[in-house]
Amino acid sequence: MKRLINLTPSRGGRWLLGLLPFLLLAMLYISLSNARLAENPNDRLLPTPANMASTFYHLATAENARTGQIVLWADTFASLERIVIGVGISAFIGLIIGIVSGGLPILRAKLSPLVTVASLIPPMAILPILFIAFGTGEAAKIALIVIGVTPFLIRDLQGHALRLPDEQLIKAQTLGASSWQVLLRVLLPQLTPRLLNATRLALGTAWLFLIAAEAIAAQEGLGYRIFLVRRYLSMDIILPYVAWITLLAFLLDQLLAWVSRLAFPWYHSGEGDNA
Amino acid sequence: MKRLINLTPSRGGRWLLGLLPFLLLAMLYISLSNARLAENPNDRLLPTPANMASTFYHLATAENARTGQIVLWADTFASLERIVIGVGISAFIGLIIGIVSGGLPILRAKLSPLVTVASLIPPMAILPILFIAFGTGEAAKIALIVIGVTPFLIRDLQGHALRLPDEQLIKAQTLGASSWQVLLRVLLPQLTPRLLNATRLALGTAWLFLIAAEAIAAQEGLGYRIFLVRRYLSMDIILPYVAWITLLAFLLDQLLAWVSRLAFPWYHSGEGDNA
Amino acid sequence: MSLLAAKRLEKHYGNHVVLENLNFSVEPGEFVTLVGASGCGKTTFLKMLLGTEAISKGSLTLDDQPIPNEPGPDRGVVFQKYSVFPHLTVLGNVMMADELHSSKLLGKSFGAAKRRAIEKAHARIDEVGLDQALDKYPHELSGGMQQRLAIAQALMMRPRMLLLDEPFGALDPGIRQDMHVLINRLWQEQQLTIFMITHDLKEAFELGTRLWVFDKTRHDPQAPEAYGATITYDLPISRDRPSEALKEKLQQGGLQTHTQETLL
Amino acid sequence: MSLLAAKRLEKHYGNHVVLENLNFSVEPGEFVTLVGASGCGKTTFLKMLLGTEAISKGSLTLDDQPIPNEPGPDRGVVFQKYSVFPHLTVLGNVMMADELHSSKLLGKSFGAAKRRAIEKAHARIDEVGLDQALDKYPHELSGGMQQRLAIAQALMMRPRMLLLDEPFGALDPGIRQDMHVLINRLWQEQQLTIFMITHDLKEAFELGTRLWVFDKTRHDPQAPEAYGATITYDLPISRDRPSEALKEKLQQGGLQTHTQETLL
Amino acid sequence: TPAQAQERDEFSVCWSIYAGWMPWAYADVEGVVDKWADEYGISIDVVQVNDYVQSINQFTSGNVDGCAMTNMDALTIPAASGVDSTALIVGDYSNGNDGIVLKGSDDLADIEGREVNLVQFSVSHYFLARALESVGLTERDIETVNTSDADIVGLFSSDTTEAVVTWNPQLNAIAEMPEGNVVYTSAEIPGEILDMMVVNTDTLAANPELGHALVGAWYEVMELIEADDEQALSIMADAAGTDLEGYRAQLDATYMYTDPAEAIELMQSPELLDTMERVAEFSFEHGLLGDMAPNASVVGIETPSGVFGDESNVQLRFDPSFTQAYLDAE
Ligand SMILES: Nc1ncnc2c1ncn2[C@@H]1O[C@H](COP(=O)(O)OP(=O)(O)OP(=O)(O)O)[C@@H](O)[C@H]1O
Ligand SMILES: Nc1ncnc2c1ncn2[C@@H]1O[C@H](COP(=O)(O)OP(=O)(O)OP(=O)(O)O)[C@@H](O)[C@H]1O
Ligand SMILES: [Mg+2]
Ligand SMILES: [Mg+2]
Repeated sequence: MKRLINLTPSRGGRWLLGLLPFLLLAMLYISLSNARLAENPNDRLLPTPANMASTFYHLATAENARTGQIVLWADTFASLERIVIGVGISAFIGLIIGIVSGGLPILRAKLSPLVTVASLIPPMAILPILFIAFGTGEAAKIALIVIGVTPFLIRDLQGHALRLPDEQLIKAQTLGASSWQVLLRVLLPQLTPRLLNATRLALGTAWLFLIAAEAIAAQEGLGYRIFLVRRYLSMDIILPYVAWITLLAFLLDQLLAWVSRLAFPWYHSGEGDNA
Repeated sequence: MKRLINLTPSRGGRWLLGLLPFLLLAMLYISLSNARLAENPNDRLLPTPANMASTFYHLATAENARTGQIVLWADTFASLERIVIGVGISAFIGLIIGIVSGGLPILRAKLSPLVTVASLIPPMAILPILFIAFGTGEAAKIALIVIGVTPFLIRDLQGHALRLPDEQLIKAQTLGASSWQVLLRVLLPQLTPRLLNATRLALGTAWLFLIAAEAIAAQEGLGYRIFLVRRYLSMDIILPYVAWITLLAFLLDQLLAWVSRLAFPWYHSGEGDNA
Repeated sequence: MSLLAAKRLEKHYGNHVVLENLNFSVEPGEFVTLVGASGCGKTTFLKMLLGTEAISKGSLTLDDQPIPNEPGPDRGVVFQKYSVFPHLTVLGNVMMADELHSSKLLGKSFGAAKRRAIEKAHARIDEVGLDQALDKYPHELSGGMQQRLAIAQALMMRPRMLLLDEPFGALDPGIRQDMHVLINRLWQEQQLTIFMITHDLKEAFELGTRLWVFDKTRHDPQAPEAYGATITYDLPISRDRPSEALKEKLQQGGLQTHTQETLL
Repeated sequence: MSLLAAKRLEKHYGNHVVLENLNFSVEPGEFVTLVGASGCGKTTFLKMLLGTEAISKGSLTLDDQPIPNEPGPDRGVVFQKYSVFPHLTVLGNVMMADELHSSKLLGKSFGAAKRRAIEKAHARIDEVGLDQALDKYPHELSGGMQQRLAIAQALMMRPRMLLLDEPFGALDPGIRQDMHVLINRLWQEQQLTIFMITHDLKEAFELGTRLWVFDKTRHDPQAPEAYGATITYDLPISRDRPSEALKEKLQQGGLQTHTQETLL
Repeated sequence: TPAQAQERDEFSVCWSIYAGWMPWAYADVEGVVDKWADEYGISIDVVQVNDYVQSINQFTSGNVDGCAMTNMDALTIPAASGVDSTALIVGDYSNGNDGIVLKGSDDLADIEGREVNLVQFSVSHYFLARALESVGLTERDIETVNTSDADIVGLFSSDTTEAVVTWNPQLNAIAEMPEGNVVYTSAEIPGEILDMMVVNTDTLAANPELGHALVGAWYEVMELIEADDEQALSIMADAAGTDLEGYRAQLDATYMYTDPAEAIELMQSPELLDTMERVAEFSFEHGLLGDMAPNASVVGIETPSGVFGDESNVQLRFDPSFTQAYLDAE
C-alpha cells in the first residue's frame, strides 16, 4: 500500500470523484427541502428542483407582457453588458497606468501612494456616495465596477512591470530604444497577458459589485431581479439565478483563459496544469 | 538629459511627489464644497472639512445618551471583532483544506471542482439561505465573511501547495516521513507564511463583505453607521468613516505584513521593496 | 547477490518509449556515473530507482525484491535544486530525519531526544564543513553550501544507496572541484552505493568507478518516440588509469554522437 | 587615443566603498576578461561602463568624453539571464534593433523596411547558427541557444563595445566550449572590444587578450566596507603561450586568496 | 437652488417599488406621463430606483426634480437638508400596508424586551413608536436592529428573529408564513403615513407646467384604478414583481385618493398639520432634523391651514393648488 500522498486517482476516476461532493450537496438540499415542504407546503425558502426548473423555464422562454422581452435574456444581456464595459474600462485604465507607473519611476513616485490608498477603500462603503455622484443611470453601475476593480489591476500590473528584469530594459536601450519604445515594445506586450490573468482574478469582485449596484438602482439585470423578488422570498427564482450567474462567471473566466493561451503561448510556457 | 525611464526621484522628493495628488484632490474637494455650500448653506452632500472634523470628534468622544457608549469606538470594536473572527476562521479552514487538498492528490480530485464552483457563487445572492443557516446575529455576519473569503484562501493555498517542488516531498520521504509527517513538517510550515500573505490579499474582500453584512442587519458597526446615516445624506459622518475604515484596513494589512516578516524571515528573502 | 539488478527493464509514457532493454547488476559500494543527451531518460531512470515512477515492463530488483513503489529512507537523494527545506535552518534540515524517526506523531522531538538529534546532526554538519553556519537558513547560503547541506541531510538516514541528479550542475567550477573531494570522501568513508547523473564527462570520469552512457540504438525518423534509450556503454573506470586515455577511447567508439547531441 | 580610460575611479554605495583607485586604458579591439571574488564589484564596474550606475569619484572616459550616464546602442550587452525578450521569436528578437531604429513611433516596421530588417536579421542569426529556429520563442530554446540569440541580438547594432556578465555561467561544460568558439570568431570578424566577467579562470585565459583580477588591497576587519576592490593584476595574455604556465604564475602571486574566497 | 429655478423643459422624477407608487410604473411604460408632458410642451423622464433611500438621496442631491416619498421622509431628508420641497400629490395613506409582525404571540404588548428588525428612522420606526404608545410602552422597552428592507423577509425565516416592522409587499410575504402574527397595522392610525410625490419648490415655481403634467398623468391612472382596470393593474403588479392577485392584496391595505377632491380636502384639513407636528417631534427626538436642531420646529412646515414651526425657514409645503387646477379643468 502506498503512502496517502503518493496515491493519485486515475483520469476517469478524477471526474467521478469531483462529482461526488456535488451529488452529496444535491441530496442534502432535496432532503431539507422535502422536510420543510412537508411541514408547510407553502414554504418558499427551499423550493423543489421541479419547481425551480419550471420557473426558470418560464423566465427563459415566456415574453413579459409589460416589456415584451424575455426576462432571463434581458437581465443577462443587461448584466453582461455592464460587466464587460466596466471590466473593459478597468482593464484599459489598469494597463495604461500600470505600464506607465511601473515603467517610469518618476511617475510611480507620484501615483503609487494614491493607488495604494484607493485600493484600500472598501467600495461598498462609498456605494451611497457613488450613486449620488454618478446618478442612477448605467454610468453609476459601471463606475462602481471600475472603482472596485481598477486599483487592483493597477497594482498588479505595476508590480509585474517592476518585476520585469532590469536586464530587459537595459538591453532594449542598448538596442537604441527610446523611453516610449521601451514602454511600447517591452512592457506593453509582456504585460498584456498578465492583464488578462489579472482580469480573470478580478472578475469575481466585478460580479460582486455589479450585483450590489444592481440591487440599489436598476430596472433590469440579474442582480436587480434577485433583489426584486427577494421581497417575496421567491427562492424558486433566486436559486436558479444564482446558478446561472455562477455559470456565466465560469464561462467568462474560461473564455479569458482560452484567449490568453491562444494569443500568448510564450506566457503560458512555464505553467503546469493548475488543477 | 536622461531618458524618461531612467529618471528616478530622490528619496526626499519621492515623499513630496507622493503627497502631490492627495493635495490636488483635497483642493478640488474644498472648492467644490465651498461652491455647493454657497448655494445652499444646509447642503449635506459635500460638508466642509471643519464640519467633518467636528462631527468626527463628537462621534469619537461623546457618550451616546441611550447606550452610554462612544459611537465610534463601539462601531470600530464591533466591526473589528467581526472581521478578525471571520478572517480567522477563514484562514483556519483555508489552511487545513488547502494543505490537505494540495498535498493529497486523492482528496484534491474530490474537492477541487467544488471549491472552484463555490468561489464563483456571489455570496450576496444567497443571503436568505445564510440567514436560515446562521440566524441573524453575529454568526450570520461572520458566516458571510467566511463564505466570501474562504474559497479564495483555499484555492491560493492549494495552488501554492501544488507549486512546492516535488523534490521536497520526495526528499522528506527519503528521510522517512509518513504522509502525515510530510503534511505537518513540509507543507504546513511552508504554507503558513503564504497564508498570511493570502490573508492580506483577502482582507479587502473581507471588509467588503463585512460592510455588506452590516448593511443588511446590525445594531452597531462601521458599515451599519454608514448605511444608517446615508438616509440623511450625512456626508459629514460617511466621509470620515470611510477614511477611518481605510486607515484601519491599512493598519491591519501592515500588521500582518510585519508579523510575517518577523516570524518567517526565510519566506521574505527573495523580496525586493515592492514600491 | 547483487544490490540492484534490472532485466529487460522498460519505461513508457503512453506511446512514448523512453527507456528500453536495460540490463545490469550493481554491487554494493559501486559509484555509477550516468551521462547521456538531454531528454534521453536519465532522470526517469533515477525516478524508477527512487520509486516515484513505476516501471513499465521487465524487472528492477533491490536485494532480489521488486523495488519499492515509493521513496524510502534506504535510498537518499540530492537534486540539482530544491533539495533542502527553505523553512529550516542548517541544523533543522539535518535533524529532520532523526526527528521524523523518533516522533511519529509530531515529527519534532523535544528534551533529551532533541539533544541527541542535535548531537548527531552536528557530526554530519561537521563532515560537510558547515559548522560555522548552523543557524543559517538556506537562502543565506551559497549554492555550494546548499548542496553540501543537501548531502549531509541525505546521509543522516545512513541510506544504502545515494542518488544524485546533476547535484553540481549549477555550481561554479571552483566550488565544483571542492564538492568532488567531499563526495568522494563520504563515499569511501560510508561505503555508499552512488548513482550520479552529470552532464560533465570529466566529472563522470573523476568520480565514478563505472560509467553508463544512455543513448538510443535504434531510431525511426518518422516516429522519433517509437524507440527508447538504453545503456550503450557500461565502462569500468579505474582510479589509477588516467581518464584522458579512457576519454579518447570513448570518443573513438560512439560517444561522439552523444557529445554532438548534447551540443545540439 | 585609447577607447576607454579611467583615472582614480571610485564607486560607493553610501558609506560602502565598492571600487576604488581604478586606473586603466583600453585600446579598441582588446578582449578584457574580469575575474574576482563574488561580491567584489565586477558587475558594478560593468554597470558603470553601461551607464546604469553613476561614478562616484574620478573619471571614466569613452573617446575622451565622460561616459554617457545611460545605456546606448554603442555598448552592447549580454547578461547571464534575461537578455532576450520572451515575447518575441528568435527572428523578432534580432530584428528588434533595426525596427526601433527605422520606426521611431511604433518601434515596428512594415512592408519594405520590414523585409530589409528580416534580411539583416537572417544574416546575424545564421552567424550564430540559429537558422533552424527562426520562429521559436526563447522558452522553446535551450540555455545555450538563448545565449547565442542574446549575442546575435546585441551585435545587430554593431556596437563598438560588447559587455558580457558571466554569459556562459549557467551553461553545461560541453555547450560552453562551443560558445567560446563562437564568441572568439565574432570578436575577430567584427573587431569588437569585449569586456567579459567570468568565474572560470580557464575561460578567462582561453578567450581574453588581457586579464583583470579584482581584489581588495586593504582590509579593515572592524569596518569591512571601508575599503573597496581595485584591479590587483592586469596581465596581458598571449594566445600562443600555454595558459597553464600563466595560471601557475598567477597562483604564485596573489590569486590563491581570490580562489580561496571563491571557494568560500 | 438657482440652477433649478430656471425655466427648463426637461425634467426627471423618480420612484421606487411600493404599492402606492406603482401607478408611476404604469404611467411611464404606457406613455401617460409623456402624453401629459407633451401637452404642456415639456418632457419628463420617469426613473425607477430600486432602493428607496437612494431615490430620496437623488432628490436631495438635486439629480432629479421630483421623487415619490412619504411625509416623514420628506421632512427629515430633503427639507431638513435645506432643500425646499413641495408635496405636489398626496396619493394615498397607508391603511394596513405597514405592520408589526411577532413570532409566537398575537398580542402587541408581548413585543416588550424583544429585538425588533426594521429600517431604522424610517416611517416604520415612526409607526412602531405610535404602536408602542398605544400599549403604553416606549422605545426603551425594546431593541431595534437596522435591517435592509429587501432582506427582511428572508430574515424572518430565521429562528433568531423575534419581531419585525415592515411594509408591503414584504408584510404580506411575512404574514403568510406560519409563525407570522400581524399584531398591529397602519389601519389603526389612518391618514398619518402619507405617500406623496414631492418636487423641488423652486423648480415648481419656475416651471408650473411640471406640476400640472404630473398631476394630470397621476389622476388619469387613478381613474383606471378606480375602475379596477385589470390590464393596468396587471402591468403594475408585474413591475412590482408580483401577480394581479398579490397586487390587489397590497392595494386593499392602501387607501388611494383616487378622487382629487378628497386629496385636496386632506391637505387643507388641520389634522394634517397635527400629524406633521407629531412627525416633527418624533424626528427631533431621534435626531433626524440634524444634530444642531434646537427643537422640533426648526424646519417650517406649511399647509393650507397654517404653518408649524419656524416661519422663516419653511422647507416643506403641502400645495393643493395643482390638484385643484386639475379638478377645475375636468
Ligand atoms: N511525466 C512524464 N510524462 C510524459 N513524458 C515524460 C514525463 N517525464 C519525462 N518525460 C519524457 O521522458 C523523456 C526523458 O526525460 P528525462 O527527464 O528523464 O531526461 P533526462 O535524460 O534527465 O534529461 P536532462 O539531461 O535534460 O535532465 C523526455 O523526452 C521527457 O519528455
Ligand atoms: N544598488 C546597490 N546598493 C548598495 N549596494 C550594492 C548595490 N549593488 C551592489 N551593491 C554591493 O556592491 C558589492 C559589489 O556587487 P557586485 O554585484 O558588483 O559584485 P560582483 O563582483 O558582480 O559579484 P558576483 O560575482 O557575485 O556577481 C556587493 O557587496 C553588493 O552588496
Ligand atoms: Mg534530468
Ligand atoms: Mg556579478
